[in-house]
Amino acid sequence: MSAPAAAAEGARARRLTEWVYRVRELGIVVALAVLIAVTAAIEPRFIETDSLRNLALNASIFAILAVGQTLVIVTRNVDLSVGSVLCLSAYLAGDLLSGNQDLPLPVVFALGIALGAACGLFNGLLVTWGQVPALVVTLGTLYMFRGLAFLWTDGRQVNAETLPDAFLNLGSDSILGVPILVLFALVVLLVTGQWLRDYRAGRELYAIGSNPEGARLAGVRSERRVLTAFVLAGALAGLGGVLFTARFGTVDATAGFGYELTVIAAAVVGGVAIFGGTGSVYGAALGALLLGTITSSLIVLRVEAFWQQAAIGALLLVAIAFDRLVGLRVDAALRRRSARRAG
Amino acid sequence: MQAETATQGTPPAAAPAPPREGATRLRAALGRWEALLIGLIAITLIAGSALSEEFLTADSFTTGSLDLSEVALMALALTLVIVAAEIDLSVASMLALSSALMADLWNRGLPLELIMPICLVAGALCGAFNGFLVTRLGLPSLAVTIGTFALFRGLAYVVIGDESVTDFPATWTDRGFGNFAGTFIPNTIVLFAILAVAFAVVLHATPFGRSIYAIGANQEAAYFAGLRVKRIKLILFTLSGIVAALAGIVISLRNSTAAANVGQGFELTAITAVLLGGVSIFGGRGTILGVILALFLLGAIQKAILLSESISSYWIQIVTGALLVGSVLGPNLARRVSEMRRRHAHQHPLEEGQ
Amino acid sequence: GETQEDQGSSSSSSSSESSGEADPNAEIPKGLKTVSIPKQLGNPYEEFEHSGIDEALEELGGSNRISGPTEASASSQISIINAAVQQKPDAIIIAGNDPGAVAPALKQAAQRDVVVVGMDSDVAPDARSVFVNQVTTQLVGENQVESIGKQIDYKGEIAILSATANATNQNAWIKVMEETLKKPKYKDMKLVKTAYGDDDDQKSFQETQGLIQAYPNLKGIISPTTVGVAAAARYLSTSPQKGKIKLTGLGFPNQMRKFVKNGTVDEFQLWVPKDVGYLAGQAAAALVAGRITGKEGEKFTAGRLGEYTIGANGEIVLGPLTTFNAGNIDDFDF
Amino acid sequence: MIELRDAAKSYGAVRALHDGNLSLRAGEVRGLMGENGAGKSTLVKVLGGVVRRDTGEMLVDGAGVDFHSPHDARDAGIAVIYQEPTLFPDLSVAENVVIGYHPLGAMKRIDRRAMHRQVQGLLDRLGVRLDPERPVRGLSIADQQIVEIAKALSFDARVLIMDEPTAALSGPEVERLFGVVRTLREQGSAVLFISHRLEEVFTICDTVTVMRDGAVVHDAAIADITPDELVRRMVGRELTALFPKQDTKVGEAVLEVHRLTREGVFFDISFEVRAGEIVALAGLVGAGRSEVARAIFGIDRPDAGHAEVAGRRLPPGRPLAAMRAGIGFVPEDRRQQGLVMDLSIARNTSLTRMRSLSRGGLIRSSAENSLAREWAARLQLKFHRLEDSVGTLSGGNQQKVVLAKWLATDPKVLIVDEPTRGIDVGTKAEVHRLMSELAGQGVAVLMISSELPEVLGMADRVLVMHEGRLTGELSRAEADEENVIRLATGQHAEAA
Ligand SMILES: Nc1ncnc2c1ncn2[C@@H]1O[C@H](COP(=O)(O)OP(=O)(O)OP(=O)(O)O)[C@@H](O)[C@H]1O
Ligand SMILES: Nc1ncnc2c1ncn2[C@@H]1O[C@H](COP(=O)(O)OP(=O)(O)OP(=O)(O)O)[C@@H](O)[C@H]1O
Ligand SMILES: [Mg+2]
Ligand SMILES: [Mg+2]
Repeated sequence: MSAPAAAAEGARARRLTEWVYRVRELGIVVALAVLIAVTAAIEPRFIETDSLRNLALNASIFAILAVGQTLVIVTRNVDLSVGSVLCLSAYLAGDLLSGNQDLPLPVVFALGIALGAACGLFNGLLVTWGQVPALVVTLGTLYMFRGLAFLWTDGRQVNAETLPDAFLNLGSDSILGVPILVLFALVVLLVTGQWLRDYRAGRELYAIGSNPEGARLAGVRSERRVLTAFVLAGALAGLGGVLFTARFGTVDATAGFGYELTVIAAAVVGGVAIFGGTGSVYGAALGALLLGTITSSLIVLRVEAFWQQAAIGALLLVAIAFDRLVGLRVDAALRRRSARRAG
Repeated sequence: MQAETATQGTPPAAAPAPPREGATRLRAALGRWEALLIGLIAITLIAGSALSEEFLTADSFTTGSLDLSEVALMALALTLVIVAAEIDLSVASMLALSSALMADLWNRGLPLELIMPICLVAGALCGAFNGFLVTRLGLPSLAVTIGTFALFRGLAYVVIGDESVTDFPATWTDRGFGNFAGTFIPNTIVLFAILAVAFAVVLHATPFGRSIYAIGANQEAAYFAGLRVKRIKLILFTLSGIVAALAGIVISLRNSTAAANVGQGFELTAITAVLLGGVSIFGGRGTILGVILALFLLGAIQKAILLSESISSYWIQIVTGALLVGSVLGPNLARRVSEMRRRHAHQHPLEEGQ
Repeated sequence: GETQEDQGSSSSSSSSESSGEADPNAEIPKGLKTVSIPKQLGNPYEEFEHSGIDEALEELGGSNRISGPTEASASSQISIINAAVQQKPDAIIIAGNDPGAVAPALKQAAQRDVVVVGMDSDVAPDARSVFVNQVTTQLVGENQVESIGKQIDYKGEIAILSATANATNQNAWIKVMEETLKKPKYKDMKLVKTAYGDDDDQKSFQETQGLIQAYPNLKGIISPTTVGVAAAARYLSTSPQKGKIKLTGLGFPNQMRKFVKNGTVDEFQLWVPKDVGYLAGQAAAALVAGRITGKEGEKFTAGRLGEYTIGANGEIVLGPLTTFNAGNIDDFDF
Repeated sequence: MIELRDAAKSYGAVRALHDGNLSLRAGEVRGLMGENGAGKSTLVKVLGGVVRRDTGEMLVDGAGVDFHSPHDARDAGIAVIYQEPTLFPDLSVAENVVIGYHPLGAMKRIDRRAMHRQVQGLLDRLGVRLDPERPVRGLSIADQQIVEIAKALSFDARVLIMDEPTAALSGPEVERLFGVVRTLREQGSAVLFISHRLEEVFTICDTVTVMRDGAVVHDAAIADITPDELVRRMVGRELTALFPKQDTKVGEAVLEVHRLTREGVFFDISFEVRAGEIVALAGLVGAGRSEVARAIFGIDRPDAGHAEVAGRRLPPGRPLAAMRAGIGFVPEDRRQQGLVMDLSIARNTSLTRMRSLSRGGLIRSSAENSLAREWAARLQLKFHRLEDSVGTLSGGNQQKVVLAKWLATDPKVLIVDEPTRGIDVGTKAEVHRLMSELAGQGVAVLMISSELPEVLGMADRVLVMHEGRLTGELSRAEADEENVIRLATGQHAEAA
């Protein structure tokens, strides 16, 4: 074919792919905008800075967890144990601080994250070295870690009362109007996003999820990468735990109960393919924000509390169905183009 | 290699003699996994009776099995779904929806005899909905059923809200709670037994069941062999819905309470039972017998820990989780070790280790 | 909901059919063994309560064992009950997760003459001999409404932040609050919404925030659950409405102290949980000994708490709510 | 530069490779020839560190080495193009090429500009126009192959190994590839080139190694060997002996295909197969033959056209219907499509017959076993126990099970796609005998094969496809290597 034609086709291809890669995030942003607009139309106070601030606040911890989950899902694995890991780290942080009010906070964070990472390492080793399917492993550790949390707390609870204000303020204060919690989430999001996008290790996670055997033939050190993904996911769950304590002050053995499905839901709504290879942490974070916003707006709209869960489920289904249809259309388009090229 | 040499020259017709065949079939029926489970059960029974003299009693069996009856029912259908290499996380939510429907219709004054069929139909519809999204839209069942997990539970609340209906006629609630004709075997377990047999026959002895294995082991090959892959999967999800709805009826009668919040977290317990029963999460492998044994094991462990004055009930979760992981990890490691030995002995392919 | 009420009244008679005559000065046997079953392990409030049971039984030379489910669901509580019954204790003391669901299991206990005492959150009356109520439903409702009314000088919109949507005691209290608000004294107060925090800190926090956005003119919030009131207080303390929107409810001094001191909360109320358990323990012992049978009007002395009388439906009431405020809060540590 | 001595590798029962002796010198282009299943790819995988050899040794620059992963091989400067695609559909073309070795910029970040420049350069070198930013998903087989090649050239390897790189390429693309190979040779790299096409080997290679039944059987300078000798050494016996197709009286048309079309894959395909006749569908890999077969059997829905069996029109996209109408389909990919590896021999055999084997809805395992045993005997299957999973069988015997599965339905039409791919010579002959027997019994056989000798030996008629179109039909008399290749590579225009 002639050069200009090719160039044109190239351009089209570029536009198409750009679209494919961005559309999910766009989709959610639009959905969010609509949701907020509608809610605001009925209840203007919903878009007062104070309330928007709260939306971001509520979403930030879930966003952090969703980012971690994305790392794992992208490699064709899954981590069901996030909720339990979060609980462990949350209680650790609370326990340390109520034991010793003036423990330097960085230390607390470090320890909380370390504990999470350790749990992630445990999961990761079982998956890579033990060759046990991630679903089985993390379903098991979901129970084990939770049980350990119960054993450890043994009915005790950490109260805001016993925690240093400096720490609790992390959960409520803002810097230049942006809640500190949200800043945490943003930093995590951007760092991870960059890592996935601009570093070999990150790209290889996608390769592994996209074609495991191919990754092996291409000399990608799959096991090591998958292990990394699990450790990072664990560490982020740990961070989430510490922040959970900072925000809610009260922690007992039931903290983060049932989070796993919500977090996966957030990632999936955000366009992370459950079978790996595609999806971005930004999408996942937006997904978390969208789910949080729905809950809040349904409350504000005085919708019976009972509808909330149903709405979230429906949204999730719409999201994946939408993904699927877009995916099919794009595949068809790409195939037709390459066929033209061949013929 | 051995395979080749073993039959070199011998005409295949003469290969396996009928008696040996029977033996092998028996061995197949009680495969390594089932043996493992039986071993674990034995250990649990011993440990349990050491922990409490109350453990090895008809009572323990009655109450212990009652506690698990709904999970057990759902595990049966779930086994088929997972053998077909799919998954259904929405079972507990369908159970709740069925219970909620039951409550609502009862409040509207319908007779139970009419309500129950309606609940089953509702369950079938929910299951079919899952199946539709998976087979027609080609969505991954994991994602779909996470969605319907929330959707169905939500609908349950929409139907009955915060109410809980507790005034079902004693004749029915007794059926739910009572034992079978003066034995120490709860009615719910009799129901389970009947279904278990039915499911076992379907899965292990019918073309349908055979198709499920083929699909689970290699969907493409199954399709190339002319099997109706999509339709079969649709049926499986529908079945899962019906059984979940049945479990919803059972739990409502057994607890003489119907509400939207029943059975939270049952889905994970049921999946645990299925996987512990030796069903491969990747499909194509596993038996109903294994799942039944796994359920028994879980029940026994739970009972033992509850009855012991010394061990706190937190341990139930820890032990369950450890078992789940260990049951898959153990064989893997064993295989790895033996392979390493073989390779060192007479140079075997690295590849198969992975 | 409705249906529960129905059952309550319908079976009120059956509650007092426990056989035999009460013998007020019967001996309390030594070495009493009881099992106490909280709604959920790891809930500090219940830990306080049940420590009271321990205290009572030690006092009487017996012993109590706490055994509960890891999540607050009826079905898991049933397994616990079944196991407990098998251990043949003298009495089971239970805070029910669901009045109906646990009833069949408890009746089995009664059949093996294990005494069943309900506490804190009642179970079907025909499934237990007596129910130890921290306060009457009536009192909670009235006291709480009065407490918030006082703070907003009986004018304006109020909302309720409850626990789970089908928590027996919560719903009963809310009912009474609605009744109370009908009284002329409270005619200018309007209950605009009942939200459910599921006794989950984050949910309660989010619900509070939702309420305040949804109802601009909200004046006061009643949160008759310790988790809820703490979460609500924490939200208010960091929001511009701090001090403007009044908050009362049932909370722990230890959880609420800082909010009382920093002016987010003027006052809140509660009974002393430990005493609830203590009373339940005493009642159980009295039942086992045969000092009482659970009939209305029977009297017994509950150790340090003095004499109590069994009311209708075999209900024993600890007493009115204690109100905590800046003045007295430092006298309490739980 | 790199040398393999007495390397051996078995997959369970299959001895894929033994007496693997091969050495590559700098500036040498060596051809590796051998029938399907001769062990070429296995040897390649050993060199590439994908598969660990069971015995033997490997030398790089005279020093013994032991690759534990493809990574090690790559670090040793060995680039490999594998036969099966190793691409990542979700990643862009550029990333597929440089995966794991992205050019890095500041702070070890991936330098996308450099990446695209590099990949664009490679693609230009190969003279193809592909957008580096486009995802690989949906690329044609040919384009996928190009990406594979670019991947192998993406770093300056001292040794380049290519397992059938030209299989899916058309004339010009092949020429470009050869250009690249020649420059590499000038730069002193060593190249191992695998292909089934004699003419390619004779154009590009300096030396040639021949494999048969897993062993290296001959090693010569290209100058010292004639095509005929090469083929003889590959096959190990005279061609004609291999393909015992006796002429049978040809009956009515059983399978008729009318203007079958599938967007972007094949177009306007019409032909018929008569009872007792073996029709071969020849063409290069990627020509669309398998897709045609799939469409006939109802695996894929055609966009236009239809197929008829004995005059009855088949509903589109309904394998079961095709089956009931009497079509048997032995698919191309035995492992993925032909068999359920985990299931036993018996169960695989009965998969197509379950209904008729069951009474009262229950499968009678006695009937099942006797069926399996009967066919095992008729096809002379080598097996241990009928309960063993087919995965334990050798490639050839697995193929026999697939055949048994379909013959058990006694089909009117049998479609076989690459029936002898990866099957040892002995079994291969049996399969051929079987096919002509079937034809003798009046079955209409449609055979897709990439192996010319097989096509020429077996077929009564040869249909040739090129890029999704039927480019010609040759009677047994007309059909010779040259004609078929010409049509398959789309040169019929010039010829006419
Ligand atoms: N992963 C595997 N497991 C078991 N057997 C295998 C595997 N891969 C190849 N084989 C067998 O090893 C033998 C050699 O296969 P190989 O792919 O090396 O042949 P080849 O020369 O590359 O054939 P082709 O020309 O078709 O590529 C064949 O009999 C094949 O069936
Ligand atoms: N995985 C795929 N991705 C994209 N296109 C494909 C794929 N498989 C087949 N095609 C398209 O279908 C066409 C024919 O492929 P097919 O495998 O049917 O050819 P074939 O002649 O059967 O070759 P083979 O001998 O390998 O079977 C290819 O040219 C390609 O355009
Ligand atoms: Mg090959
Ligand atoms: Mg083909």
